[in-house]
Parts: sequence; structure tokens; C-alpha cells
Amino acid sequence: MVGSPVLFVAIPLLAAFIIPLTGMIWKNSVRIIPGLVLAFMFALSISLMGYVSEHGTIVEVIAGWKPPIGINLVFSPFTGFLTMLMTFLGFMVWLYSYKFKRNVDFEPSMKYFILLMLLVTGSVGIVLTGDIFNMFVFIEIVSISGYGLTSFYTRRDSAEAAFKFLFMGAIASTFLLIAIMIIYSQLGTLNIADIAEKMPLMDNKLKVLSLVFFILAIGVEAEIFPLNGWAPDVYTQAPGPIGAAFAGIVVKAAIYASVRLVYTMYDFGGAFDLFIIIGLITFIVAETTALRQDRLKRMLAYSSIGQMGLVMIAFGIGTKEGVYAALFLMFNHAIIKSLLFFSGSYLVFNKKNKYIKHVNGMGKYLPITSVLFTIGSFAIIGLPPFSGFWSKLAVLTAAADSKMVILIAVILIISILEAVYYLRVVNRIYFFDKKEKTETQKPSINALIAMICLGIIVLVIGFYPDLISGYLDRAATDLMDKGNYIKEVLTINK
Amino acid sequence: MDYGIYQDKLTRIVTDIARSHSLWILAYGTGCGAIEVPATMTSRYDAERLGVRGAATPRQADVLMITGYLTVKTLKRVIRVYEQMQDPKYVIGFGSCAVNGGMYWDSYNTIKQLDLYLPVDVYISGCMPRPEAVLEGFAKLQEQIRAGEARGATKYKDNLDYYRGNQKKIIKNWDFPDYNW
Amino acid sequence: MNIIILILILFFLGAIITAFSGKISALVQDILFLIVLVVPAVLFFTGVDMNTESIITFSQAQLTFGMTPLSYYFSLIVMGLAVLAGFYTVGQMNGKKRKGYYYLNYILSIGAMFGILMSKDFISFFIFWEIMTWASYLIVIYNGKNVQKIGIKYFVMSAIGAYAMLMAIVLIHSITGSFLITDLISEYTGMTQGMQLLIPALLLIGFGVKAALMPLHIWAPDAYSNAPMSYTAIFSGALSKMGIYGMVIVFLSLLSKVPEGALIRDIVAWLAAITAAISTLWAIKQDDAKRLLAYSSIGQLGYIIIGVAIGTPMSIIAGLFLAFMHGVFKSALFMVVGAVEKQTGTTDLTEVTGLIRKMPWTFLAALISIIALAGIPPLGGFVGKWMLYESLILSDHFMLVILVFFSSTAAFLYCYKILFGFFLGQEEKEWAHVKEAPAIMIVPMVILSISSIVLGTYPQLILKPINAAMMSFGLPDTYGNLWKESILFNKWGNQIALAPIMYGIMLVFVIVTIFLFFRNRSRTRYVTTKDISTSGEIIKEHENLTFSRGFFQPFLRAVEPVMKRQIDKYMLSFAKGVEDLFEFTRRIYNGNGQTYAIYAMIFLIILLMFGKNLLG
Amino acid sequence: MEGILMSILGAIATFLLAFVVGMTYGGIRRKVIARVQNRYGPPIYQNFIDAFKLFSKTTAVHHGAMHLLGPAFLMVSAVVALMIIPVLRDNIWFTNLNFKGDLIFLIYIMTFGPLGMALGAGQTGNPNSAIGVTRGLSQMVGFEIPWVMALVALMIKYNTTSVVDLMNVQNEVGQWLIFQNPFAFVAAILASLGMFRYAPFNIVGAPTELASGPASENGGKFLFTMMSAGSVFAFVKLTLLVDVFFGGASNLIELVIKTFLLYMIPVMYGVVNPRYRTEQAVTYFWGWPLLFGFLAIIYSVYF
Repeated sequence: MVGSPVLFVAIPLLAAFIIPLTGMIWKNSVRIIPGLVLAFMFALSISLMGYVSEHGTIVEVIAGWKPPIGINLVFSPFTGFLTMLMTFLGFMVWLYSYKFKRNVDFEPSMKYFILLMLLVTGSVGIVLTGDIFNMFVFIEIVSISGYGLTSFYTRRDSAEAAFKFLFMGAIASTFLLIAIMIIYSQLGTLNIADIAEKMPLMDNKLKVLSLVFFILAIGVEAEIFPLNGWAPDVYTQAPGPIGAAFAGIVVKAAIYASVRLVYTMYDFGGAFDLFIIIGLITFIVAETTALRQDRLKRMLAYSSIGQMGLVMIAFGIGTKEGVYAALFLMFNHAIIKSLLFFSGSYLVFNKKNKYIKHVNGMGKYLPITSVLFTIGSFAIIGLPPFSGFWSKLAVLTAAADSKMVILIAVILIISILEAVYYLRVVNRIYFFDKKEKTETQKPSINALIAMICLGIIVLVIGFYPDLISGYLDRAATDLMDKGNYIKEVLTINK
Repeated sequence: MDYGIYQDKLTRIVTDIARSHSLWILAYGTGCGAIEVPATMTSRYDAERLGVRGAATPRQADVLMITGYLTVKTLKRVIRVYEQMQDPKYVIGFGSCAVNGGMYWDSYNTIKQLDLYLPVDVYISGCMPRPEAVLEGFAKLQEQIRAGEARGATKYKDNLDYYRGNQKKIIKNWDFPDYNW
Repeated sequence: MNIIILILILFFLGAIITAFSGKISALVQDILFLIVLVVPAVLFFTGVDMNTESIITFSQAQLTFGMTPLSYYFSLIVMGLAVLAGFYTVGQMNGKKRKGYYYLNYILSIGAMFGILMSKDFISFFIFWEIMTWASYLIVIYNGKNVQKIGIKYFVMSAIGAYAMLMAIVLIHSITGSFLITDLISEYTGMTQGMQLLIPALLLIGFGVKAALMPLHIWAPDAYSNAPMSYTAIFSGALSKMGIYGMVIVFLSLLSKVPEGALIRDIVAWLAAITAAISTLWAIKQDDAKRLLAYSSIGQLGYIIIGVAIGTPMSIIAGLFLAFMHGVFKSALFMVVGAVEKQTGTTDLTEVTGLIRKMPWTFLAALISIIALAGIPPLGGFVGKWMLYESLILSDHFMLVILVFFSSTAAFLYCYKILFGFFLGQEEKEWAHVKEAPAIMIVPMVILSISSIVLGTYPQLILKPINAAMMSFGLPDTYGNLWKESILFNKWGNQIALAPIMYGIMLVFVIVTIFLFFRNRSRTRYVTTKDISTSGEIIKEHENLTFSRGFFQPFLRAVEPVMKRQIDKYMLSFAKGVEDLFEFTRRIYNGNGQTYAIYAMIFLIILLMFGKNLLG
Repeated sequence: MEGILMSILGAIATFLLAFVVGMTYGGIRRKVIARVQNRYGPPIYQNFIDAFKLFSKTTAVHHGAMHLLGPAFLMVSAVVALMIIPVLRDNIWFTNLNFKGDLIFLIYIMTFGPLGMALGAGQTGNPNSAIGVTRGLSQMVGFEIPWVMALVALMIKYNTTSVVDLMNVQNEVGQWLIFQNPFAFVAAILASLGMFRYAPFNIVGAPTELASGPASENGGKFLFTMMSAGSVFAFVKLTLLVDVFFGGASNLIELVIKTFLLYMIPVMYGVVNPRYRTEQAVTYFWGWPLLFGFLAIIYSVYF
């Protein structure tokens, strides 16, 4: 073992304290250190994944208090996979935004990178933690850094968006805390594995109540349908790369949390149906809404929500194939949507309102960015040979194996809408004439590298999906095996 | 012995007979005389029994009938039509206007003598000539054809300069293409 | 390395290299483009046989490539047309913008078509199908005209088809546990009745879109006419045949196995017949040659689908033969239109006139292809039409045969229109500068026209591969039964001997031509088309008397009741209605934080109300 | 060798027969029309004179290759159709290519000529020609439908698509298909009205309106070829109708009588009718003739 999962939390938090101090000495360190931290986290996750695939799940006990009493971090194939994905994206977002808006060199930009780092840390924490109270803490970390990032531009609109986010986040936190209280009062434990083991003892009514509160609370972060009103505003008002961070990192963590609840903690069969219903409604509403958007980032935001709905559907199928598909979707969505946010930000760079019509004719002026956006669009529509196809195929196959014919039909019909609104943008990029006044901004070299990295991943996974299907498969097996999780956490001897 | 002459002669006799019995007329209804043509063609006089029948276009027609006075403007068209007809072709001047200008003899824009401009094979006089006279004219033309005398087209070709001279004298805006044969 | 994989890799790498080689020089790009098209074709004809098979394994799916007799037959169309149209493309795209983009998508779509034909499993089939779709989509919007309307329409219809197919594929996988086409075929009869109908129906929707079957055809006229003509030759000639290819598999190996299949087959045949009739009428109405041919293509595809759908050995032969012939003559015609467009700059039949003396070779190609299209003996189109009629009559589809006869007779109207519009009529000063298209464009057209003639006399050249393909589906040997060398039979024992008829016609034609043509030609003088009988009026240079507007107005007046209703309009208004509905869902997000809080509360209440159901 | 000579002679004989009969019928038609109009009318042989005259006329100009080829197409189509039609029953002289083709082939080869002619007419550049052609083609779409329906009805009844086979089932008068399937005959004869392009369906070449339409630029030998092809075509159509509905003919006299009687139907229909506009003509054929076609098919299938 090269490192310990605890470093995922410890190092960034430590760095967050140190950076303001170093920033006084060397101004650029504010930019660079978060990047190094994120790179370290990514490297750590890779090395740990290597270890995990050979030796099995790592359960890290903090301060020597063994579970169920102490705090523990679980680095299983499932959580490890998500950690790897998130840290990678975090690093990519950092790389992309390293010189993003270099003219915005006023004070908040210092905090941007710290907040970004904390956002990633919190998300990783949600995924890795083994008890629900820590989960609450990490969700708060994510939310607070999220509020900060949303209001980064200190404009009226961004403040409003941040306030909406804060408002919803506050509701979520309240209910989350109540849910945790109910569980603790009934079972006397906060450890997920322990709760899962003891769950049958709990009163059914309270069980339902707590689950409902959990879903309400986590649903806000997971952007499920009626709770996602904040999301489009936040995606639109936050800086472009933060949209990618939200879509690729935060939402993934929230989905993880809800999945952990349903798959591990609770033993309800009906919860899976709930997932499908919520996911389907989210999917339909978000995609239809996205069709009617006139702003690029809003469109991407709704599309992102829709994809999350699809992920929930896939989780709701409840079979191993479903989980596999969901994970694949999460992976693809994280990569592709980040690519779209990255390249899309440059396509509408200098425009305040970021209307879709501002991308007109950009194909000539920003060729690489445009091609990458096109690849991203094709991939997210699910056209072969791009990566999105394989995940869509996996979802559909999983649904078909569970005999959900209507579901397949609905997913496919809605996917057509997705194709329509993405292609409308692509057509505008290449076949419309540029407005005279629109100024173009060439992407900086670091942003270009980040985008090309993502683009290459999209293509490579598209041509050779087996690169990650092994990880996905192990992760899916891990999630499905609830007993093993409990056993591993509770019988840790160290 | 050279049979060619006889052969040619025989052919010519046969073709002339055929031509005389199959006169497709292009009735260029320039004036009031046009009214007599339907009468000639229809039930009462029935020129079709002589093999006379209407042709739709100059390309198909054998006989150009000028039925009445010719204004200068019309003359241009008539010449054009005549030149578009294929050999052998015949012209019938119809009514006194075509013969000598008739009642328009001192008009400022009609021609007075058709055969200055086109080689006329048969004139039918009268104002208007009755259908009987028209039939008589056809019979005369048939006779001429059979006798090998209806050589208007050849005459026109041979004396093209003469005809062109006359035509150009009276038609001011001359924009004809070359003559086709 | 397996040769099929090699060819595919050649196509895909070659496409990318060709696209970027434009930076070096245009000539290098052209040459590379041709190499990328010709080399795989040569490899295919020399190296691929029925035994080559290769498997690529992924965790999710196993991609199996191999050739069947049927795919060999369709590969003939694809590869042949790809090379011929490739040469033509080089001529036509000379000096155009975005050549790299065009070449890339051209080669990609050819490669994808080849991939489709070589796929033995549904996943690779679907992958290549989608590559073909978006590559062709990118070419359809190449001109940049009406992209949002035409392009999106094409893509949406394609997506409907592709997703229907995808649904069928995942259903098949859930039932058989395999993506192999052969597994579907072997397990089909054991499925439940619902699945037995659902799967072919979904697949047929998928294939029907590409084959422009009504009511899925609405993309076709716009897409065909909007793409550059050198690609439309492929589009109509080869790409649409992919739909036919799929349909053949569905009809022959699935629907013919179950009694309920007859219903679907009849429905499809009727739809195809109505498609043929209506689109023929619409073709007559068009004034733009591209759109005219586009509608004509839809109609012709209708015949092919009828043949395939009826499902008797004879009708299948007819359908497949027509598929080949359609590829030959329609590609030639699109090339002709492209040549005219390149030389004159327009394809409006009411504007261009009298090109026959300026572009004689183009005219010759157009003439022969039109005769083949009209199905007039002794050219190739007739062979297919004859077999189609006979098979329809013999299989008791009497009303269908009338409908087909109607549309094929009405096809004469637009056939004449396109020949007259471009090549005949008065020669205008406006087009006096027009020269014959370059040889690289003429040669493919002429080769295609010659093949129309050859196939009309010796249809056995392609009847043999058709026969092999049909026998691979378990149909009886048709040699000596329905055809024998150049003699066609029907079940009743009637026959038609093509070669003697061809020779007879040739003989008479030569005699009459010598008598009329050469004799008259030497003795007559050419006069311009201005020298016509017009009641003595002399036509001036600038006066255009060509009759080209409202060409078939009286006929269209007669058929007006039929043409009033357009599926296109219904579909567009449906789409608009749907978008308006989405406008409503958009308002759910009204931007008010309080509303969102209320949503959250409502959500909570709903969850609590249905909390019991959570227990499952 | 002898066989080839025989067949060539047979072909020539057939052609001559068709030419003479067709021309004579044309003359008779003119005579009949004249008599109906209370005229004396031209002699019956008038058409021969006209043809000979046209042939002997100079043809000085042409408008291009298609213009020269147009009449040739027409002639080829007429001759090939003639070769396919069984003129007489079991007669070695007129067999020609009878067994090599069938009804569908015939239907198509008969459209080949008019289309070729249409091209020739198109190249002349005369707007009247093109207008005439469009009218003719439109009208063709009209009459082909009932015509094909009638033939299909017979084909399915007798399980053959060959004219020869259809002739062979009508050995006695009672077996004539006109009695076996009268609906088919009505549909076919109504369609043939359009096929002959006599009034009221003569809008194609309406002389006063279109200056004879497609033929307007053709004089002399062109017109001669068209005229003779038209005569041969008329003979072909009549013989086909006789073969299909009247059991063919076993000798020339029978053939002449039958064809003449049949020929009188379109002629008589024509002399008492004015001219239809194109859309009227088209809708005419899609009215009663279509109904009879349906009846014929239903009759064939169910009775």
C-alpha cells in the first residue's frame, strides 16, 4: 500500500489552511498548490486502486477507534473508482481553470482554487466515509464551497443563484440531520455497515420516514427532479469549469450517497422503483426543458440533470448489470459533460448572457474547441464510436434483461430530444455565420490540454471500452455485495 | 441504254401525282378571305375529297394560302412561314387583294402585288372567291403539279436576290435568318 | 490480420489521413482519397470470401465480422458505387471548400456501410449504422443551407429508426443472451408471440427510415437534395440499400418463419406501394432536379421494398435486382444532375435548357439511365420491373400491381421532365458558355449507363449472386426455375428472352437509324432551336420559348386531391406541438427560490404518502 | 439458314401487312369521319398518297440528334411490338418473336416509342411540342391503369402472362374472353380509346391549339416515319385486342374483319365527341374504366 485513504481528506484540509499563508509569500502558490494537491489525490487514488484490485477493500480506521464506534474510511473498488474519477476531474478542472479569466485577478480568484479543492475533497469524503454523520459533514463542506464558487463573480445574478442554492442546501441539511437523528435514536449507531446490519430491528414507519428525509436531503445535491431548481442557475452563474465540477464531481458524490442508502443501508425493495420513477421524471423533465433553452450553459445544466436521471434509472434497475451501466454512465457523463462545459465556455467566452446563438460560426475561429465540443455532443447523444454509446447500450441492455420494455422506449424517445438540442448547437457552430461583434477568445494552452485529454478519453473509451469495464465490473460487484461490505467494515482488525 | 432518265421520269410522274393529290394547306388567314376556307373544307364543298387538308405547321405543309390583303407587318411573317416550308411548296394567292391590292390598292401599308415577294403558283380572283372558285384553284394547282409546272420553290431559290430585294425594299426592320433549304 | 478488419481500418484511418492531407496539397488529397476508396475495393474483391470471419471481444459484446452471400451482393453495390462516385467526386468537388471535411465523411460512410454488411452481430451492425448516419448527416448539412431544418429532420428521423433498432437489439439480447444475428434467427421461432411481432416491427422501423418507407420518408427529399450530388449518388444508390439489406434479413429469416409475419409483410408492402405512388406524384411536381430525383428515389425504393416484403422467391429476386439497378441508374442520374450543377450552377429545371449539344456525354448517360429507370425494355430496369409485376400477379397482390403500375407509368412523366428540362428545349444564350463536364466525371456516369444496358441483356451477371444470397436463406434454387442465362420465367411457364429481344431491338434500331438518321443527317442541315414554326414570328436571341413552368399542370390538377395531404406537414405540426408542450415543462423552473422550496415540500409530502409502497 | 431467311421474310411480311392494314384503316377512318360529317371524304387510299408524298418531300433541316432519332424510336417500338404480337394463330409466317415476350413486355415496349418521340419533339425546341408531350404522357398515365387492370384480370384468370397462351384458351366463339370476362373487355376498350388518341382524347396533337403538338417541327420523312409507325401501332393495338378478347384470327380475312370492327369503336366514339382537356381525359379514365377494371379483377378472382 502506497498511501492511506485518510490522506484524501487530510492533505487537502491541511493545504486549505496553509495556502492563505503561503499566498502571502508567493502569490502564485494559491493557484499551484491546489493543483498539486489534486494531482496527488489522483495519483493516490490510482495507486490505491491498484492495491485494492489485488488485496480487496481497504478500511481505514481513524484514530484507532474501530467501527462501529470510530470514524472509518472505506476504499472499496466501488468507492475507489468514484474517488479516482472525481480526483481526476478535479485535477482537470484545476488544469483548465489555471489561467481561466486571467484578467480576473482580484481577490476572490485566490479563493477559487481553495474552494475548488475543498469541493473535491468534500465529494471524495462523501464517497469514502463509512458513517453517516461524517457524510453530513462532507456534504456541508461541498455545499459551502459550492455557494462560494457560485457567487465567484460577485454579480447580482450569481449572488441570487448562490442564495437559491444556499436556501435549498439549508433545507437539505436540516432534513439530513433529522434523518441522522432518527437513525441514531433508534439504532444507536452512525456507522453505515452497522446500521445496515441492524436495520431490520428498526420500526418500519421510522425507517420510511428516515429514508424519505434522506432522499429529500441528498436529492437536493443529486439534482433529482423537484429539488433541482437551484441547479440551472448555479451552472449558469458559476464559472464554466465549476459547472463541470458540479456535474462531474458533486452530483456524483450525491448519487453515491443515495445509492449507498438504498443498496446498503436500507432493505426496501420498493426503493428501487422509487429510483426509477424519480429518475424517469427527472430525465424527462430535464431533457424536455433543455430543448427549449436559449442559453448554452443552462442547456448543458439541464442535460446534466437529465443524465443524472438516467443514472438513477440505471441504479433503480437494481441488477448488477444496472449498476454496471449506472457506473459507466457516471463515468462517461463526468468526462463528457466536463468536456462540454470546458469547450462550451470558450465558445461563448466573452458574452455575458451566454446565449446559444453566440456560438454561431465558431467552427472557423476556434477549430479545436469546436471539434471537441462536437465530439462531446456526439458522445453524450450516444453515437458510436464515442464512449457514450457503450454506456447507453449498457443501460438499455440492463433494462431489457429486467424486461422493462416501456422504460427502454421512453429512454430512447427522450434521447432523440437530446440529439436534437445538441445538434442544433453543433450546426450553429459550423454552419451559421458569425455575428460581427462577437469576440473570440483562444483557449489557453492548459485549458486546451485539459480538453484534449478529455476528448481523447472519450474517443479511446469509445473504441475500446474494455479499458475501464474491468473497474466498473468490480465496482458493481462490490456495491451489490452488501454482506461483504458489512463484514469487511465490522471485522476490521488493525 | 440509259434507264436512269426513264426511271427518274417515272419517279417524277408518280411523285407528282401523289403530290397533286395530297395538298396540305397552311391557310394563312390574313384577311377576310379566311372565312372562305372553312366553307371549302367542310361538308358542302369538302375539299378533302381532293386530298386537300389542313396542315398545322409550315414544316408539314405543301401549300401556303394567302387569303386576302397582306400588310407589311404580315408579309414579314408570311415570308418567314414560306421559307420554313419544305420543298416542294406552292403558294396560292387568294382574292383580289392578293392579286393587286384590291380595295386596299392605295393603302399605305399593304402590299399590292404578292408575286413580287413570293412566287405565286395560282391566283384565285374574286372578292371574296366563292368556295367553288377555291376548289377550281386547287384543281388548277393540281394540274400544274402534274404537268411539272408548279416550280415556285425553284423559282424562288433561283431568283432569291430579286425576291430578297423586293422584300427588303418594303420590310424596314429586316432581321431574317438565312434562308433554309 | 484478418482482411475484413484490415479493410475497415484502412477506411477509417484513410478517412482521417485524407481529411488532414489537404494541408499538403489538394492533389495529394484527391489521390489519397481515391486510393482509400480503390484499395479496399480491390482487397475486397480479391481477398474476402465467405469463410473469412473475425471476432473482436469486448466485455459488453462480441463483434463478429464475416461475409454472407447476401452481404456480398450488397457489397458489390457499395464498393462499386463508392469507387465510381469517388472518381466523380474528385471531379465535382474540385475547387470546393471544406474538401477534407467532405472526404472524411464520405469515406467514413462508405467504411460504415461496408462494416454494416460485414457485421454478423447486432452491436457492430448498430455501431456502423450510427457512424453511417452521422457521417451522412454531416454531409447533408455540408452546404450549410437550412441546416437546422433539413439536418435536424434527417437526424431525428434517423434517430427514431436507430433507436427503434437499438431497442430491438437489447430486447433480442435479453431473450437470446447474444448479439449474433444467427442466434436471433435460430431462436426466433421459440419466442413469445408478442416478441415475434415486436422485434421485427422495431427493426423494420429502423430499416424503413433509411429505405425511406412512408411515413418515415419525410427526411429524404430534403436530405437527398441538400447533399452534394456526388454524395447523393451514394446516398440514394448505396446508403438507402442498407435499409433494404436489413429488411431482407428481417423478412426472409424472421417474418417468413411465423404465420403472423404475413400481416406485417402485407402492411409493409402496402406502405411501400403507397410510398411509390405518392412520391412519384410529388416527383412530377418538383421543379428542382435534385428534389425530383430524391422523390423518384423514394418511389423506386418503394418498389424494392414491395419486392422484398412480398417474399416469394421471384419477388425477392425482383427486389434485389431492382436494388442493384436502382443503385446503377439513380447514381448515374444524380451524377448527371451534379455535372449540370457544376457546369451551369443551378439545377432548376425551369432555368436550364438545351444542354444536349453542349454536354452530349452527360445527356447520353442521362438518357440511358432514364430509360432504365422508366423500366423500358431492353434495359436493366425492365428486368426488375417485369419480375416484380409477375411476382405480384403470381402471389395474388392484384391491387398492389395496379398501384405499382400506376406509379411506374407516372414515372414516365418525371423521367421526361428531367431529360427535357436540362437537355432539350431551346438553346439559350445564357447557357452558351456551358462546356461538357470533365472526363473524370463523365467516365463514371458512362460506365454506369453501360452497365444498365449490359444488365438488361445479361441479367444473369447479378442474378447469380442474388441466387446465392437467396439460397443462403434457405430459399429454393431459382436457376432454371425463374431465370436461365438471359431468359426469365414465371411460375406459369411464361418466359421472356432478353437477349434475342435486345438483339432484335438493336437490329431494327440500327436499320431504322441508318435509314432515318444517317440518311437524313447527311442531307439535312442543323438549324438552331430558335428556328421553329411560330406562326411566322422570328424569335430573338433573348426570347426563351421553352415550355418549362407548370410542366405537368393539367395532370397535377387531376391528381390534386391525393396530394393535398402531406405527412410532412402533419409531422412538422406534431413536432411543433411537442415543442410547445416542452415550453410548458420549461416553466416548471421559474427561477423563484420559494417555489423550489414549495416543490421540495410537495415532494416530501408525496414521498410520505407513498412511503408504504417503499417497503416493496 | 432457311430458318433465318424464313423469319426475316416473315418479319418483312408482317411489317408490310401491318403497314398496309394500318394505313387503310386510317383512310377508312377519314372516310367515316367525312361521312358522319355529311361529306364525301377522301378516297380510302388517301393515306398512302399522303405517306408517299411525305416521303418524297425534301427534309432540309433538323434540330439535332434526338430530333433525328425520335421518329426512329417510334418506328423501332412499333416494329418490335409488332414482332411480339401473334398476328395469326399458328401461322409460321407471322410468328416472329411471339414466344419471347409477354403482355407486360408489350405494355412497356409500346410506351418506348412515344417516349423516344417525345425526346425528339423536345429537342426541336418548339414549345408546342413539349406541351403536347406533357399532355400525351399525362393521358397515358390515365389510360394505362384500366388497360393494365383488364390485362391483369385475364392473366390471373388464365394463369398466364403470354398473349399466345391467352389465344390458346379461346378455341371457340363461346370461349372468347370478351364473353368470359366482359368487364375486362369494357375496361380495355375504354382504355384503348385513349391509346388511339382519337377524339375526344386528341389533345396531344390538337392541330388548331398546339399546331399538332409533338409533330409540329416534323415534316417530310420525319412525318412519314411517324405516320407509318402510327399505322403499325394501330394495327398492333387492334391485333392485340383481337388476340386477347376475340380469340385471335386464323386467317387474314378473319383478322381484318375483327380488327376492323374493333377499330370502329374508337373511331365512332371519336366522331361524335368533342375534345377533352387533359385533366378531364385523365379523370375520365379513372372513372368508369377504372371501375370496370376493378370489376374485371374481382370477377376473375371470385368467379
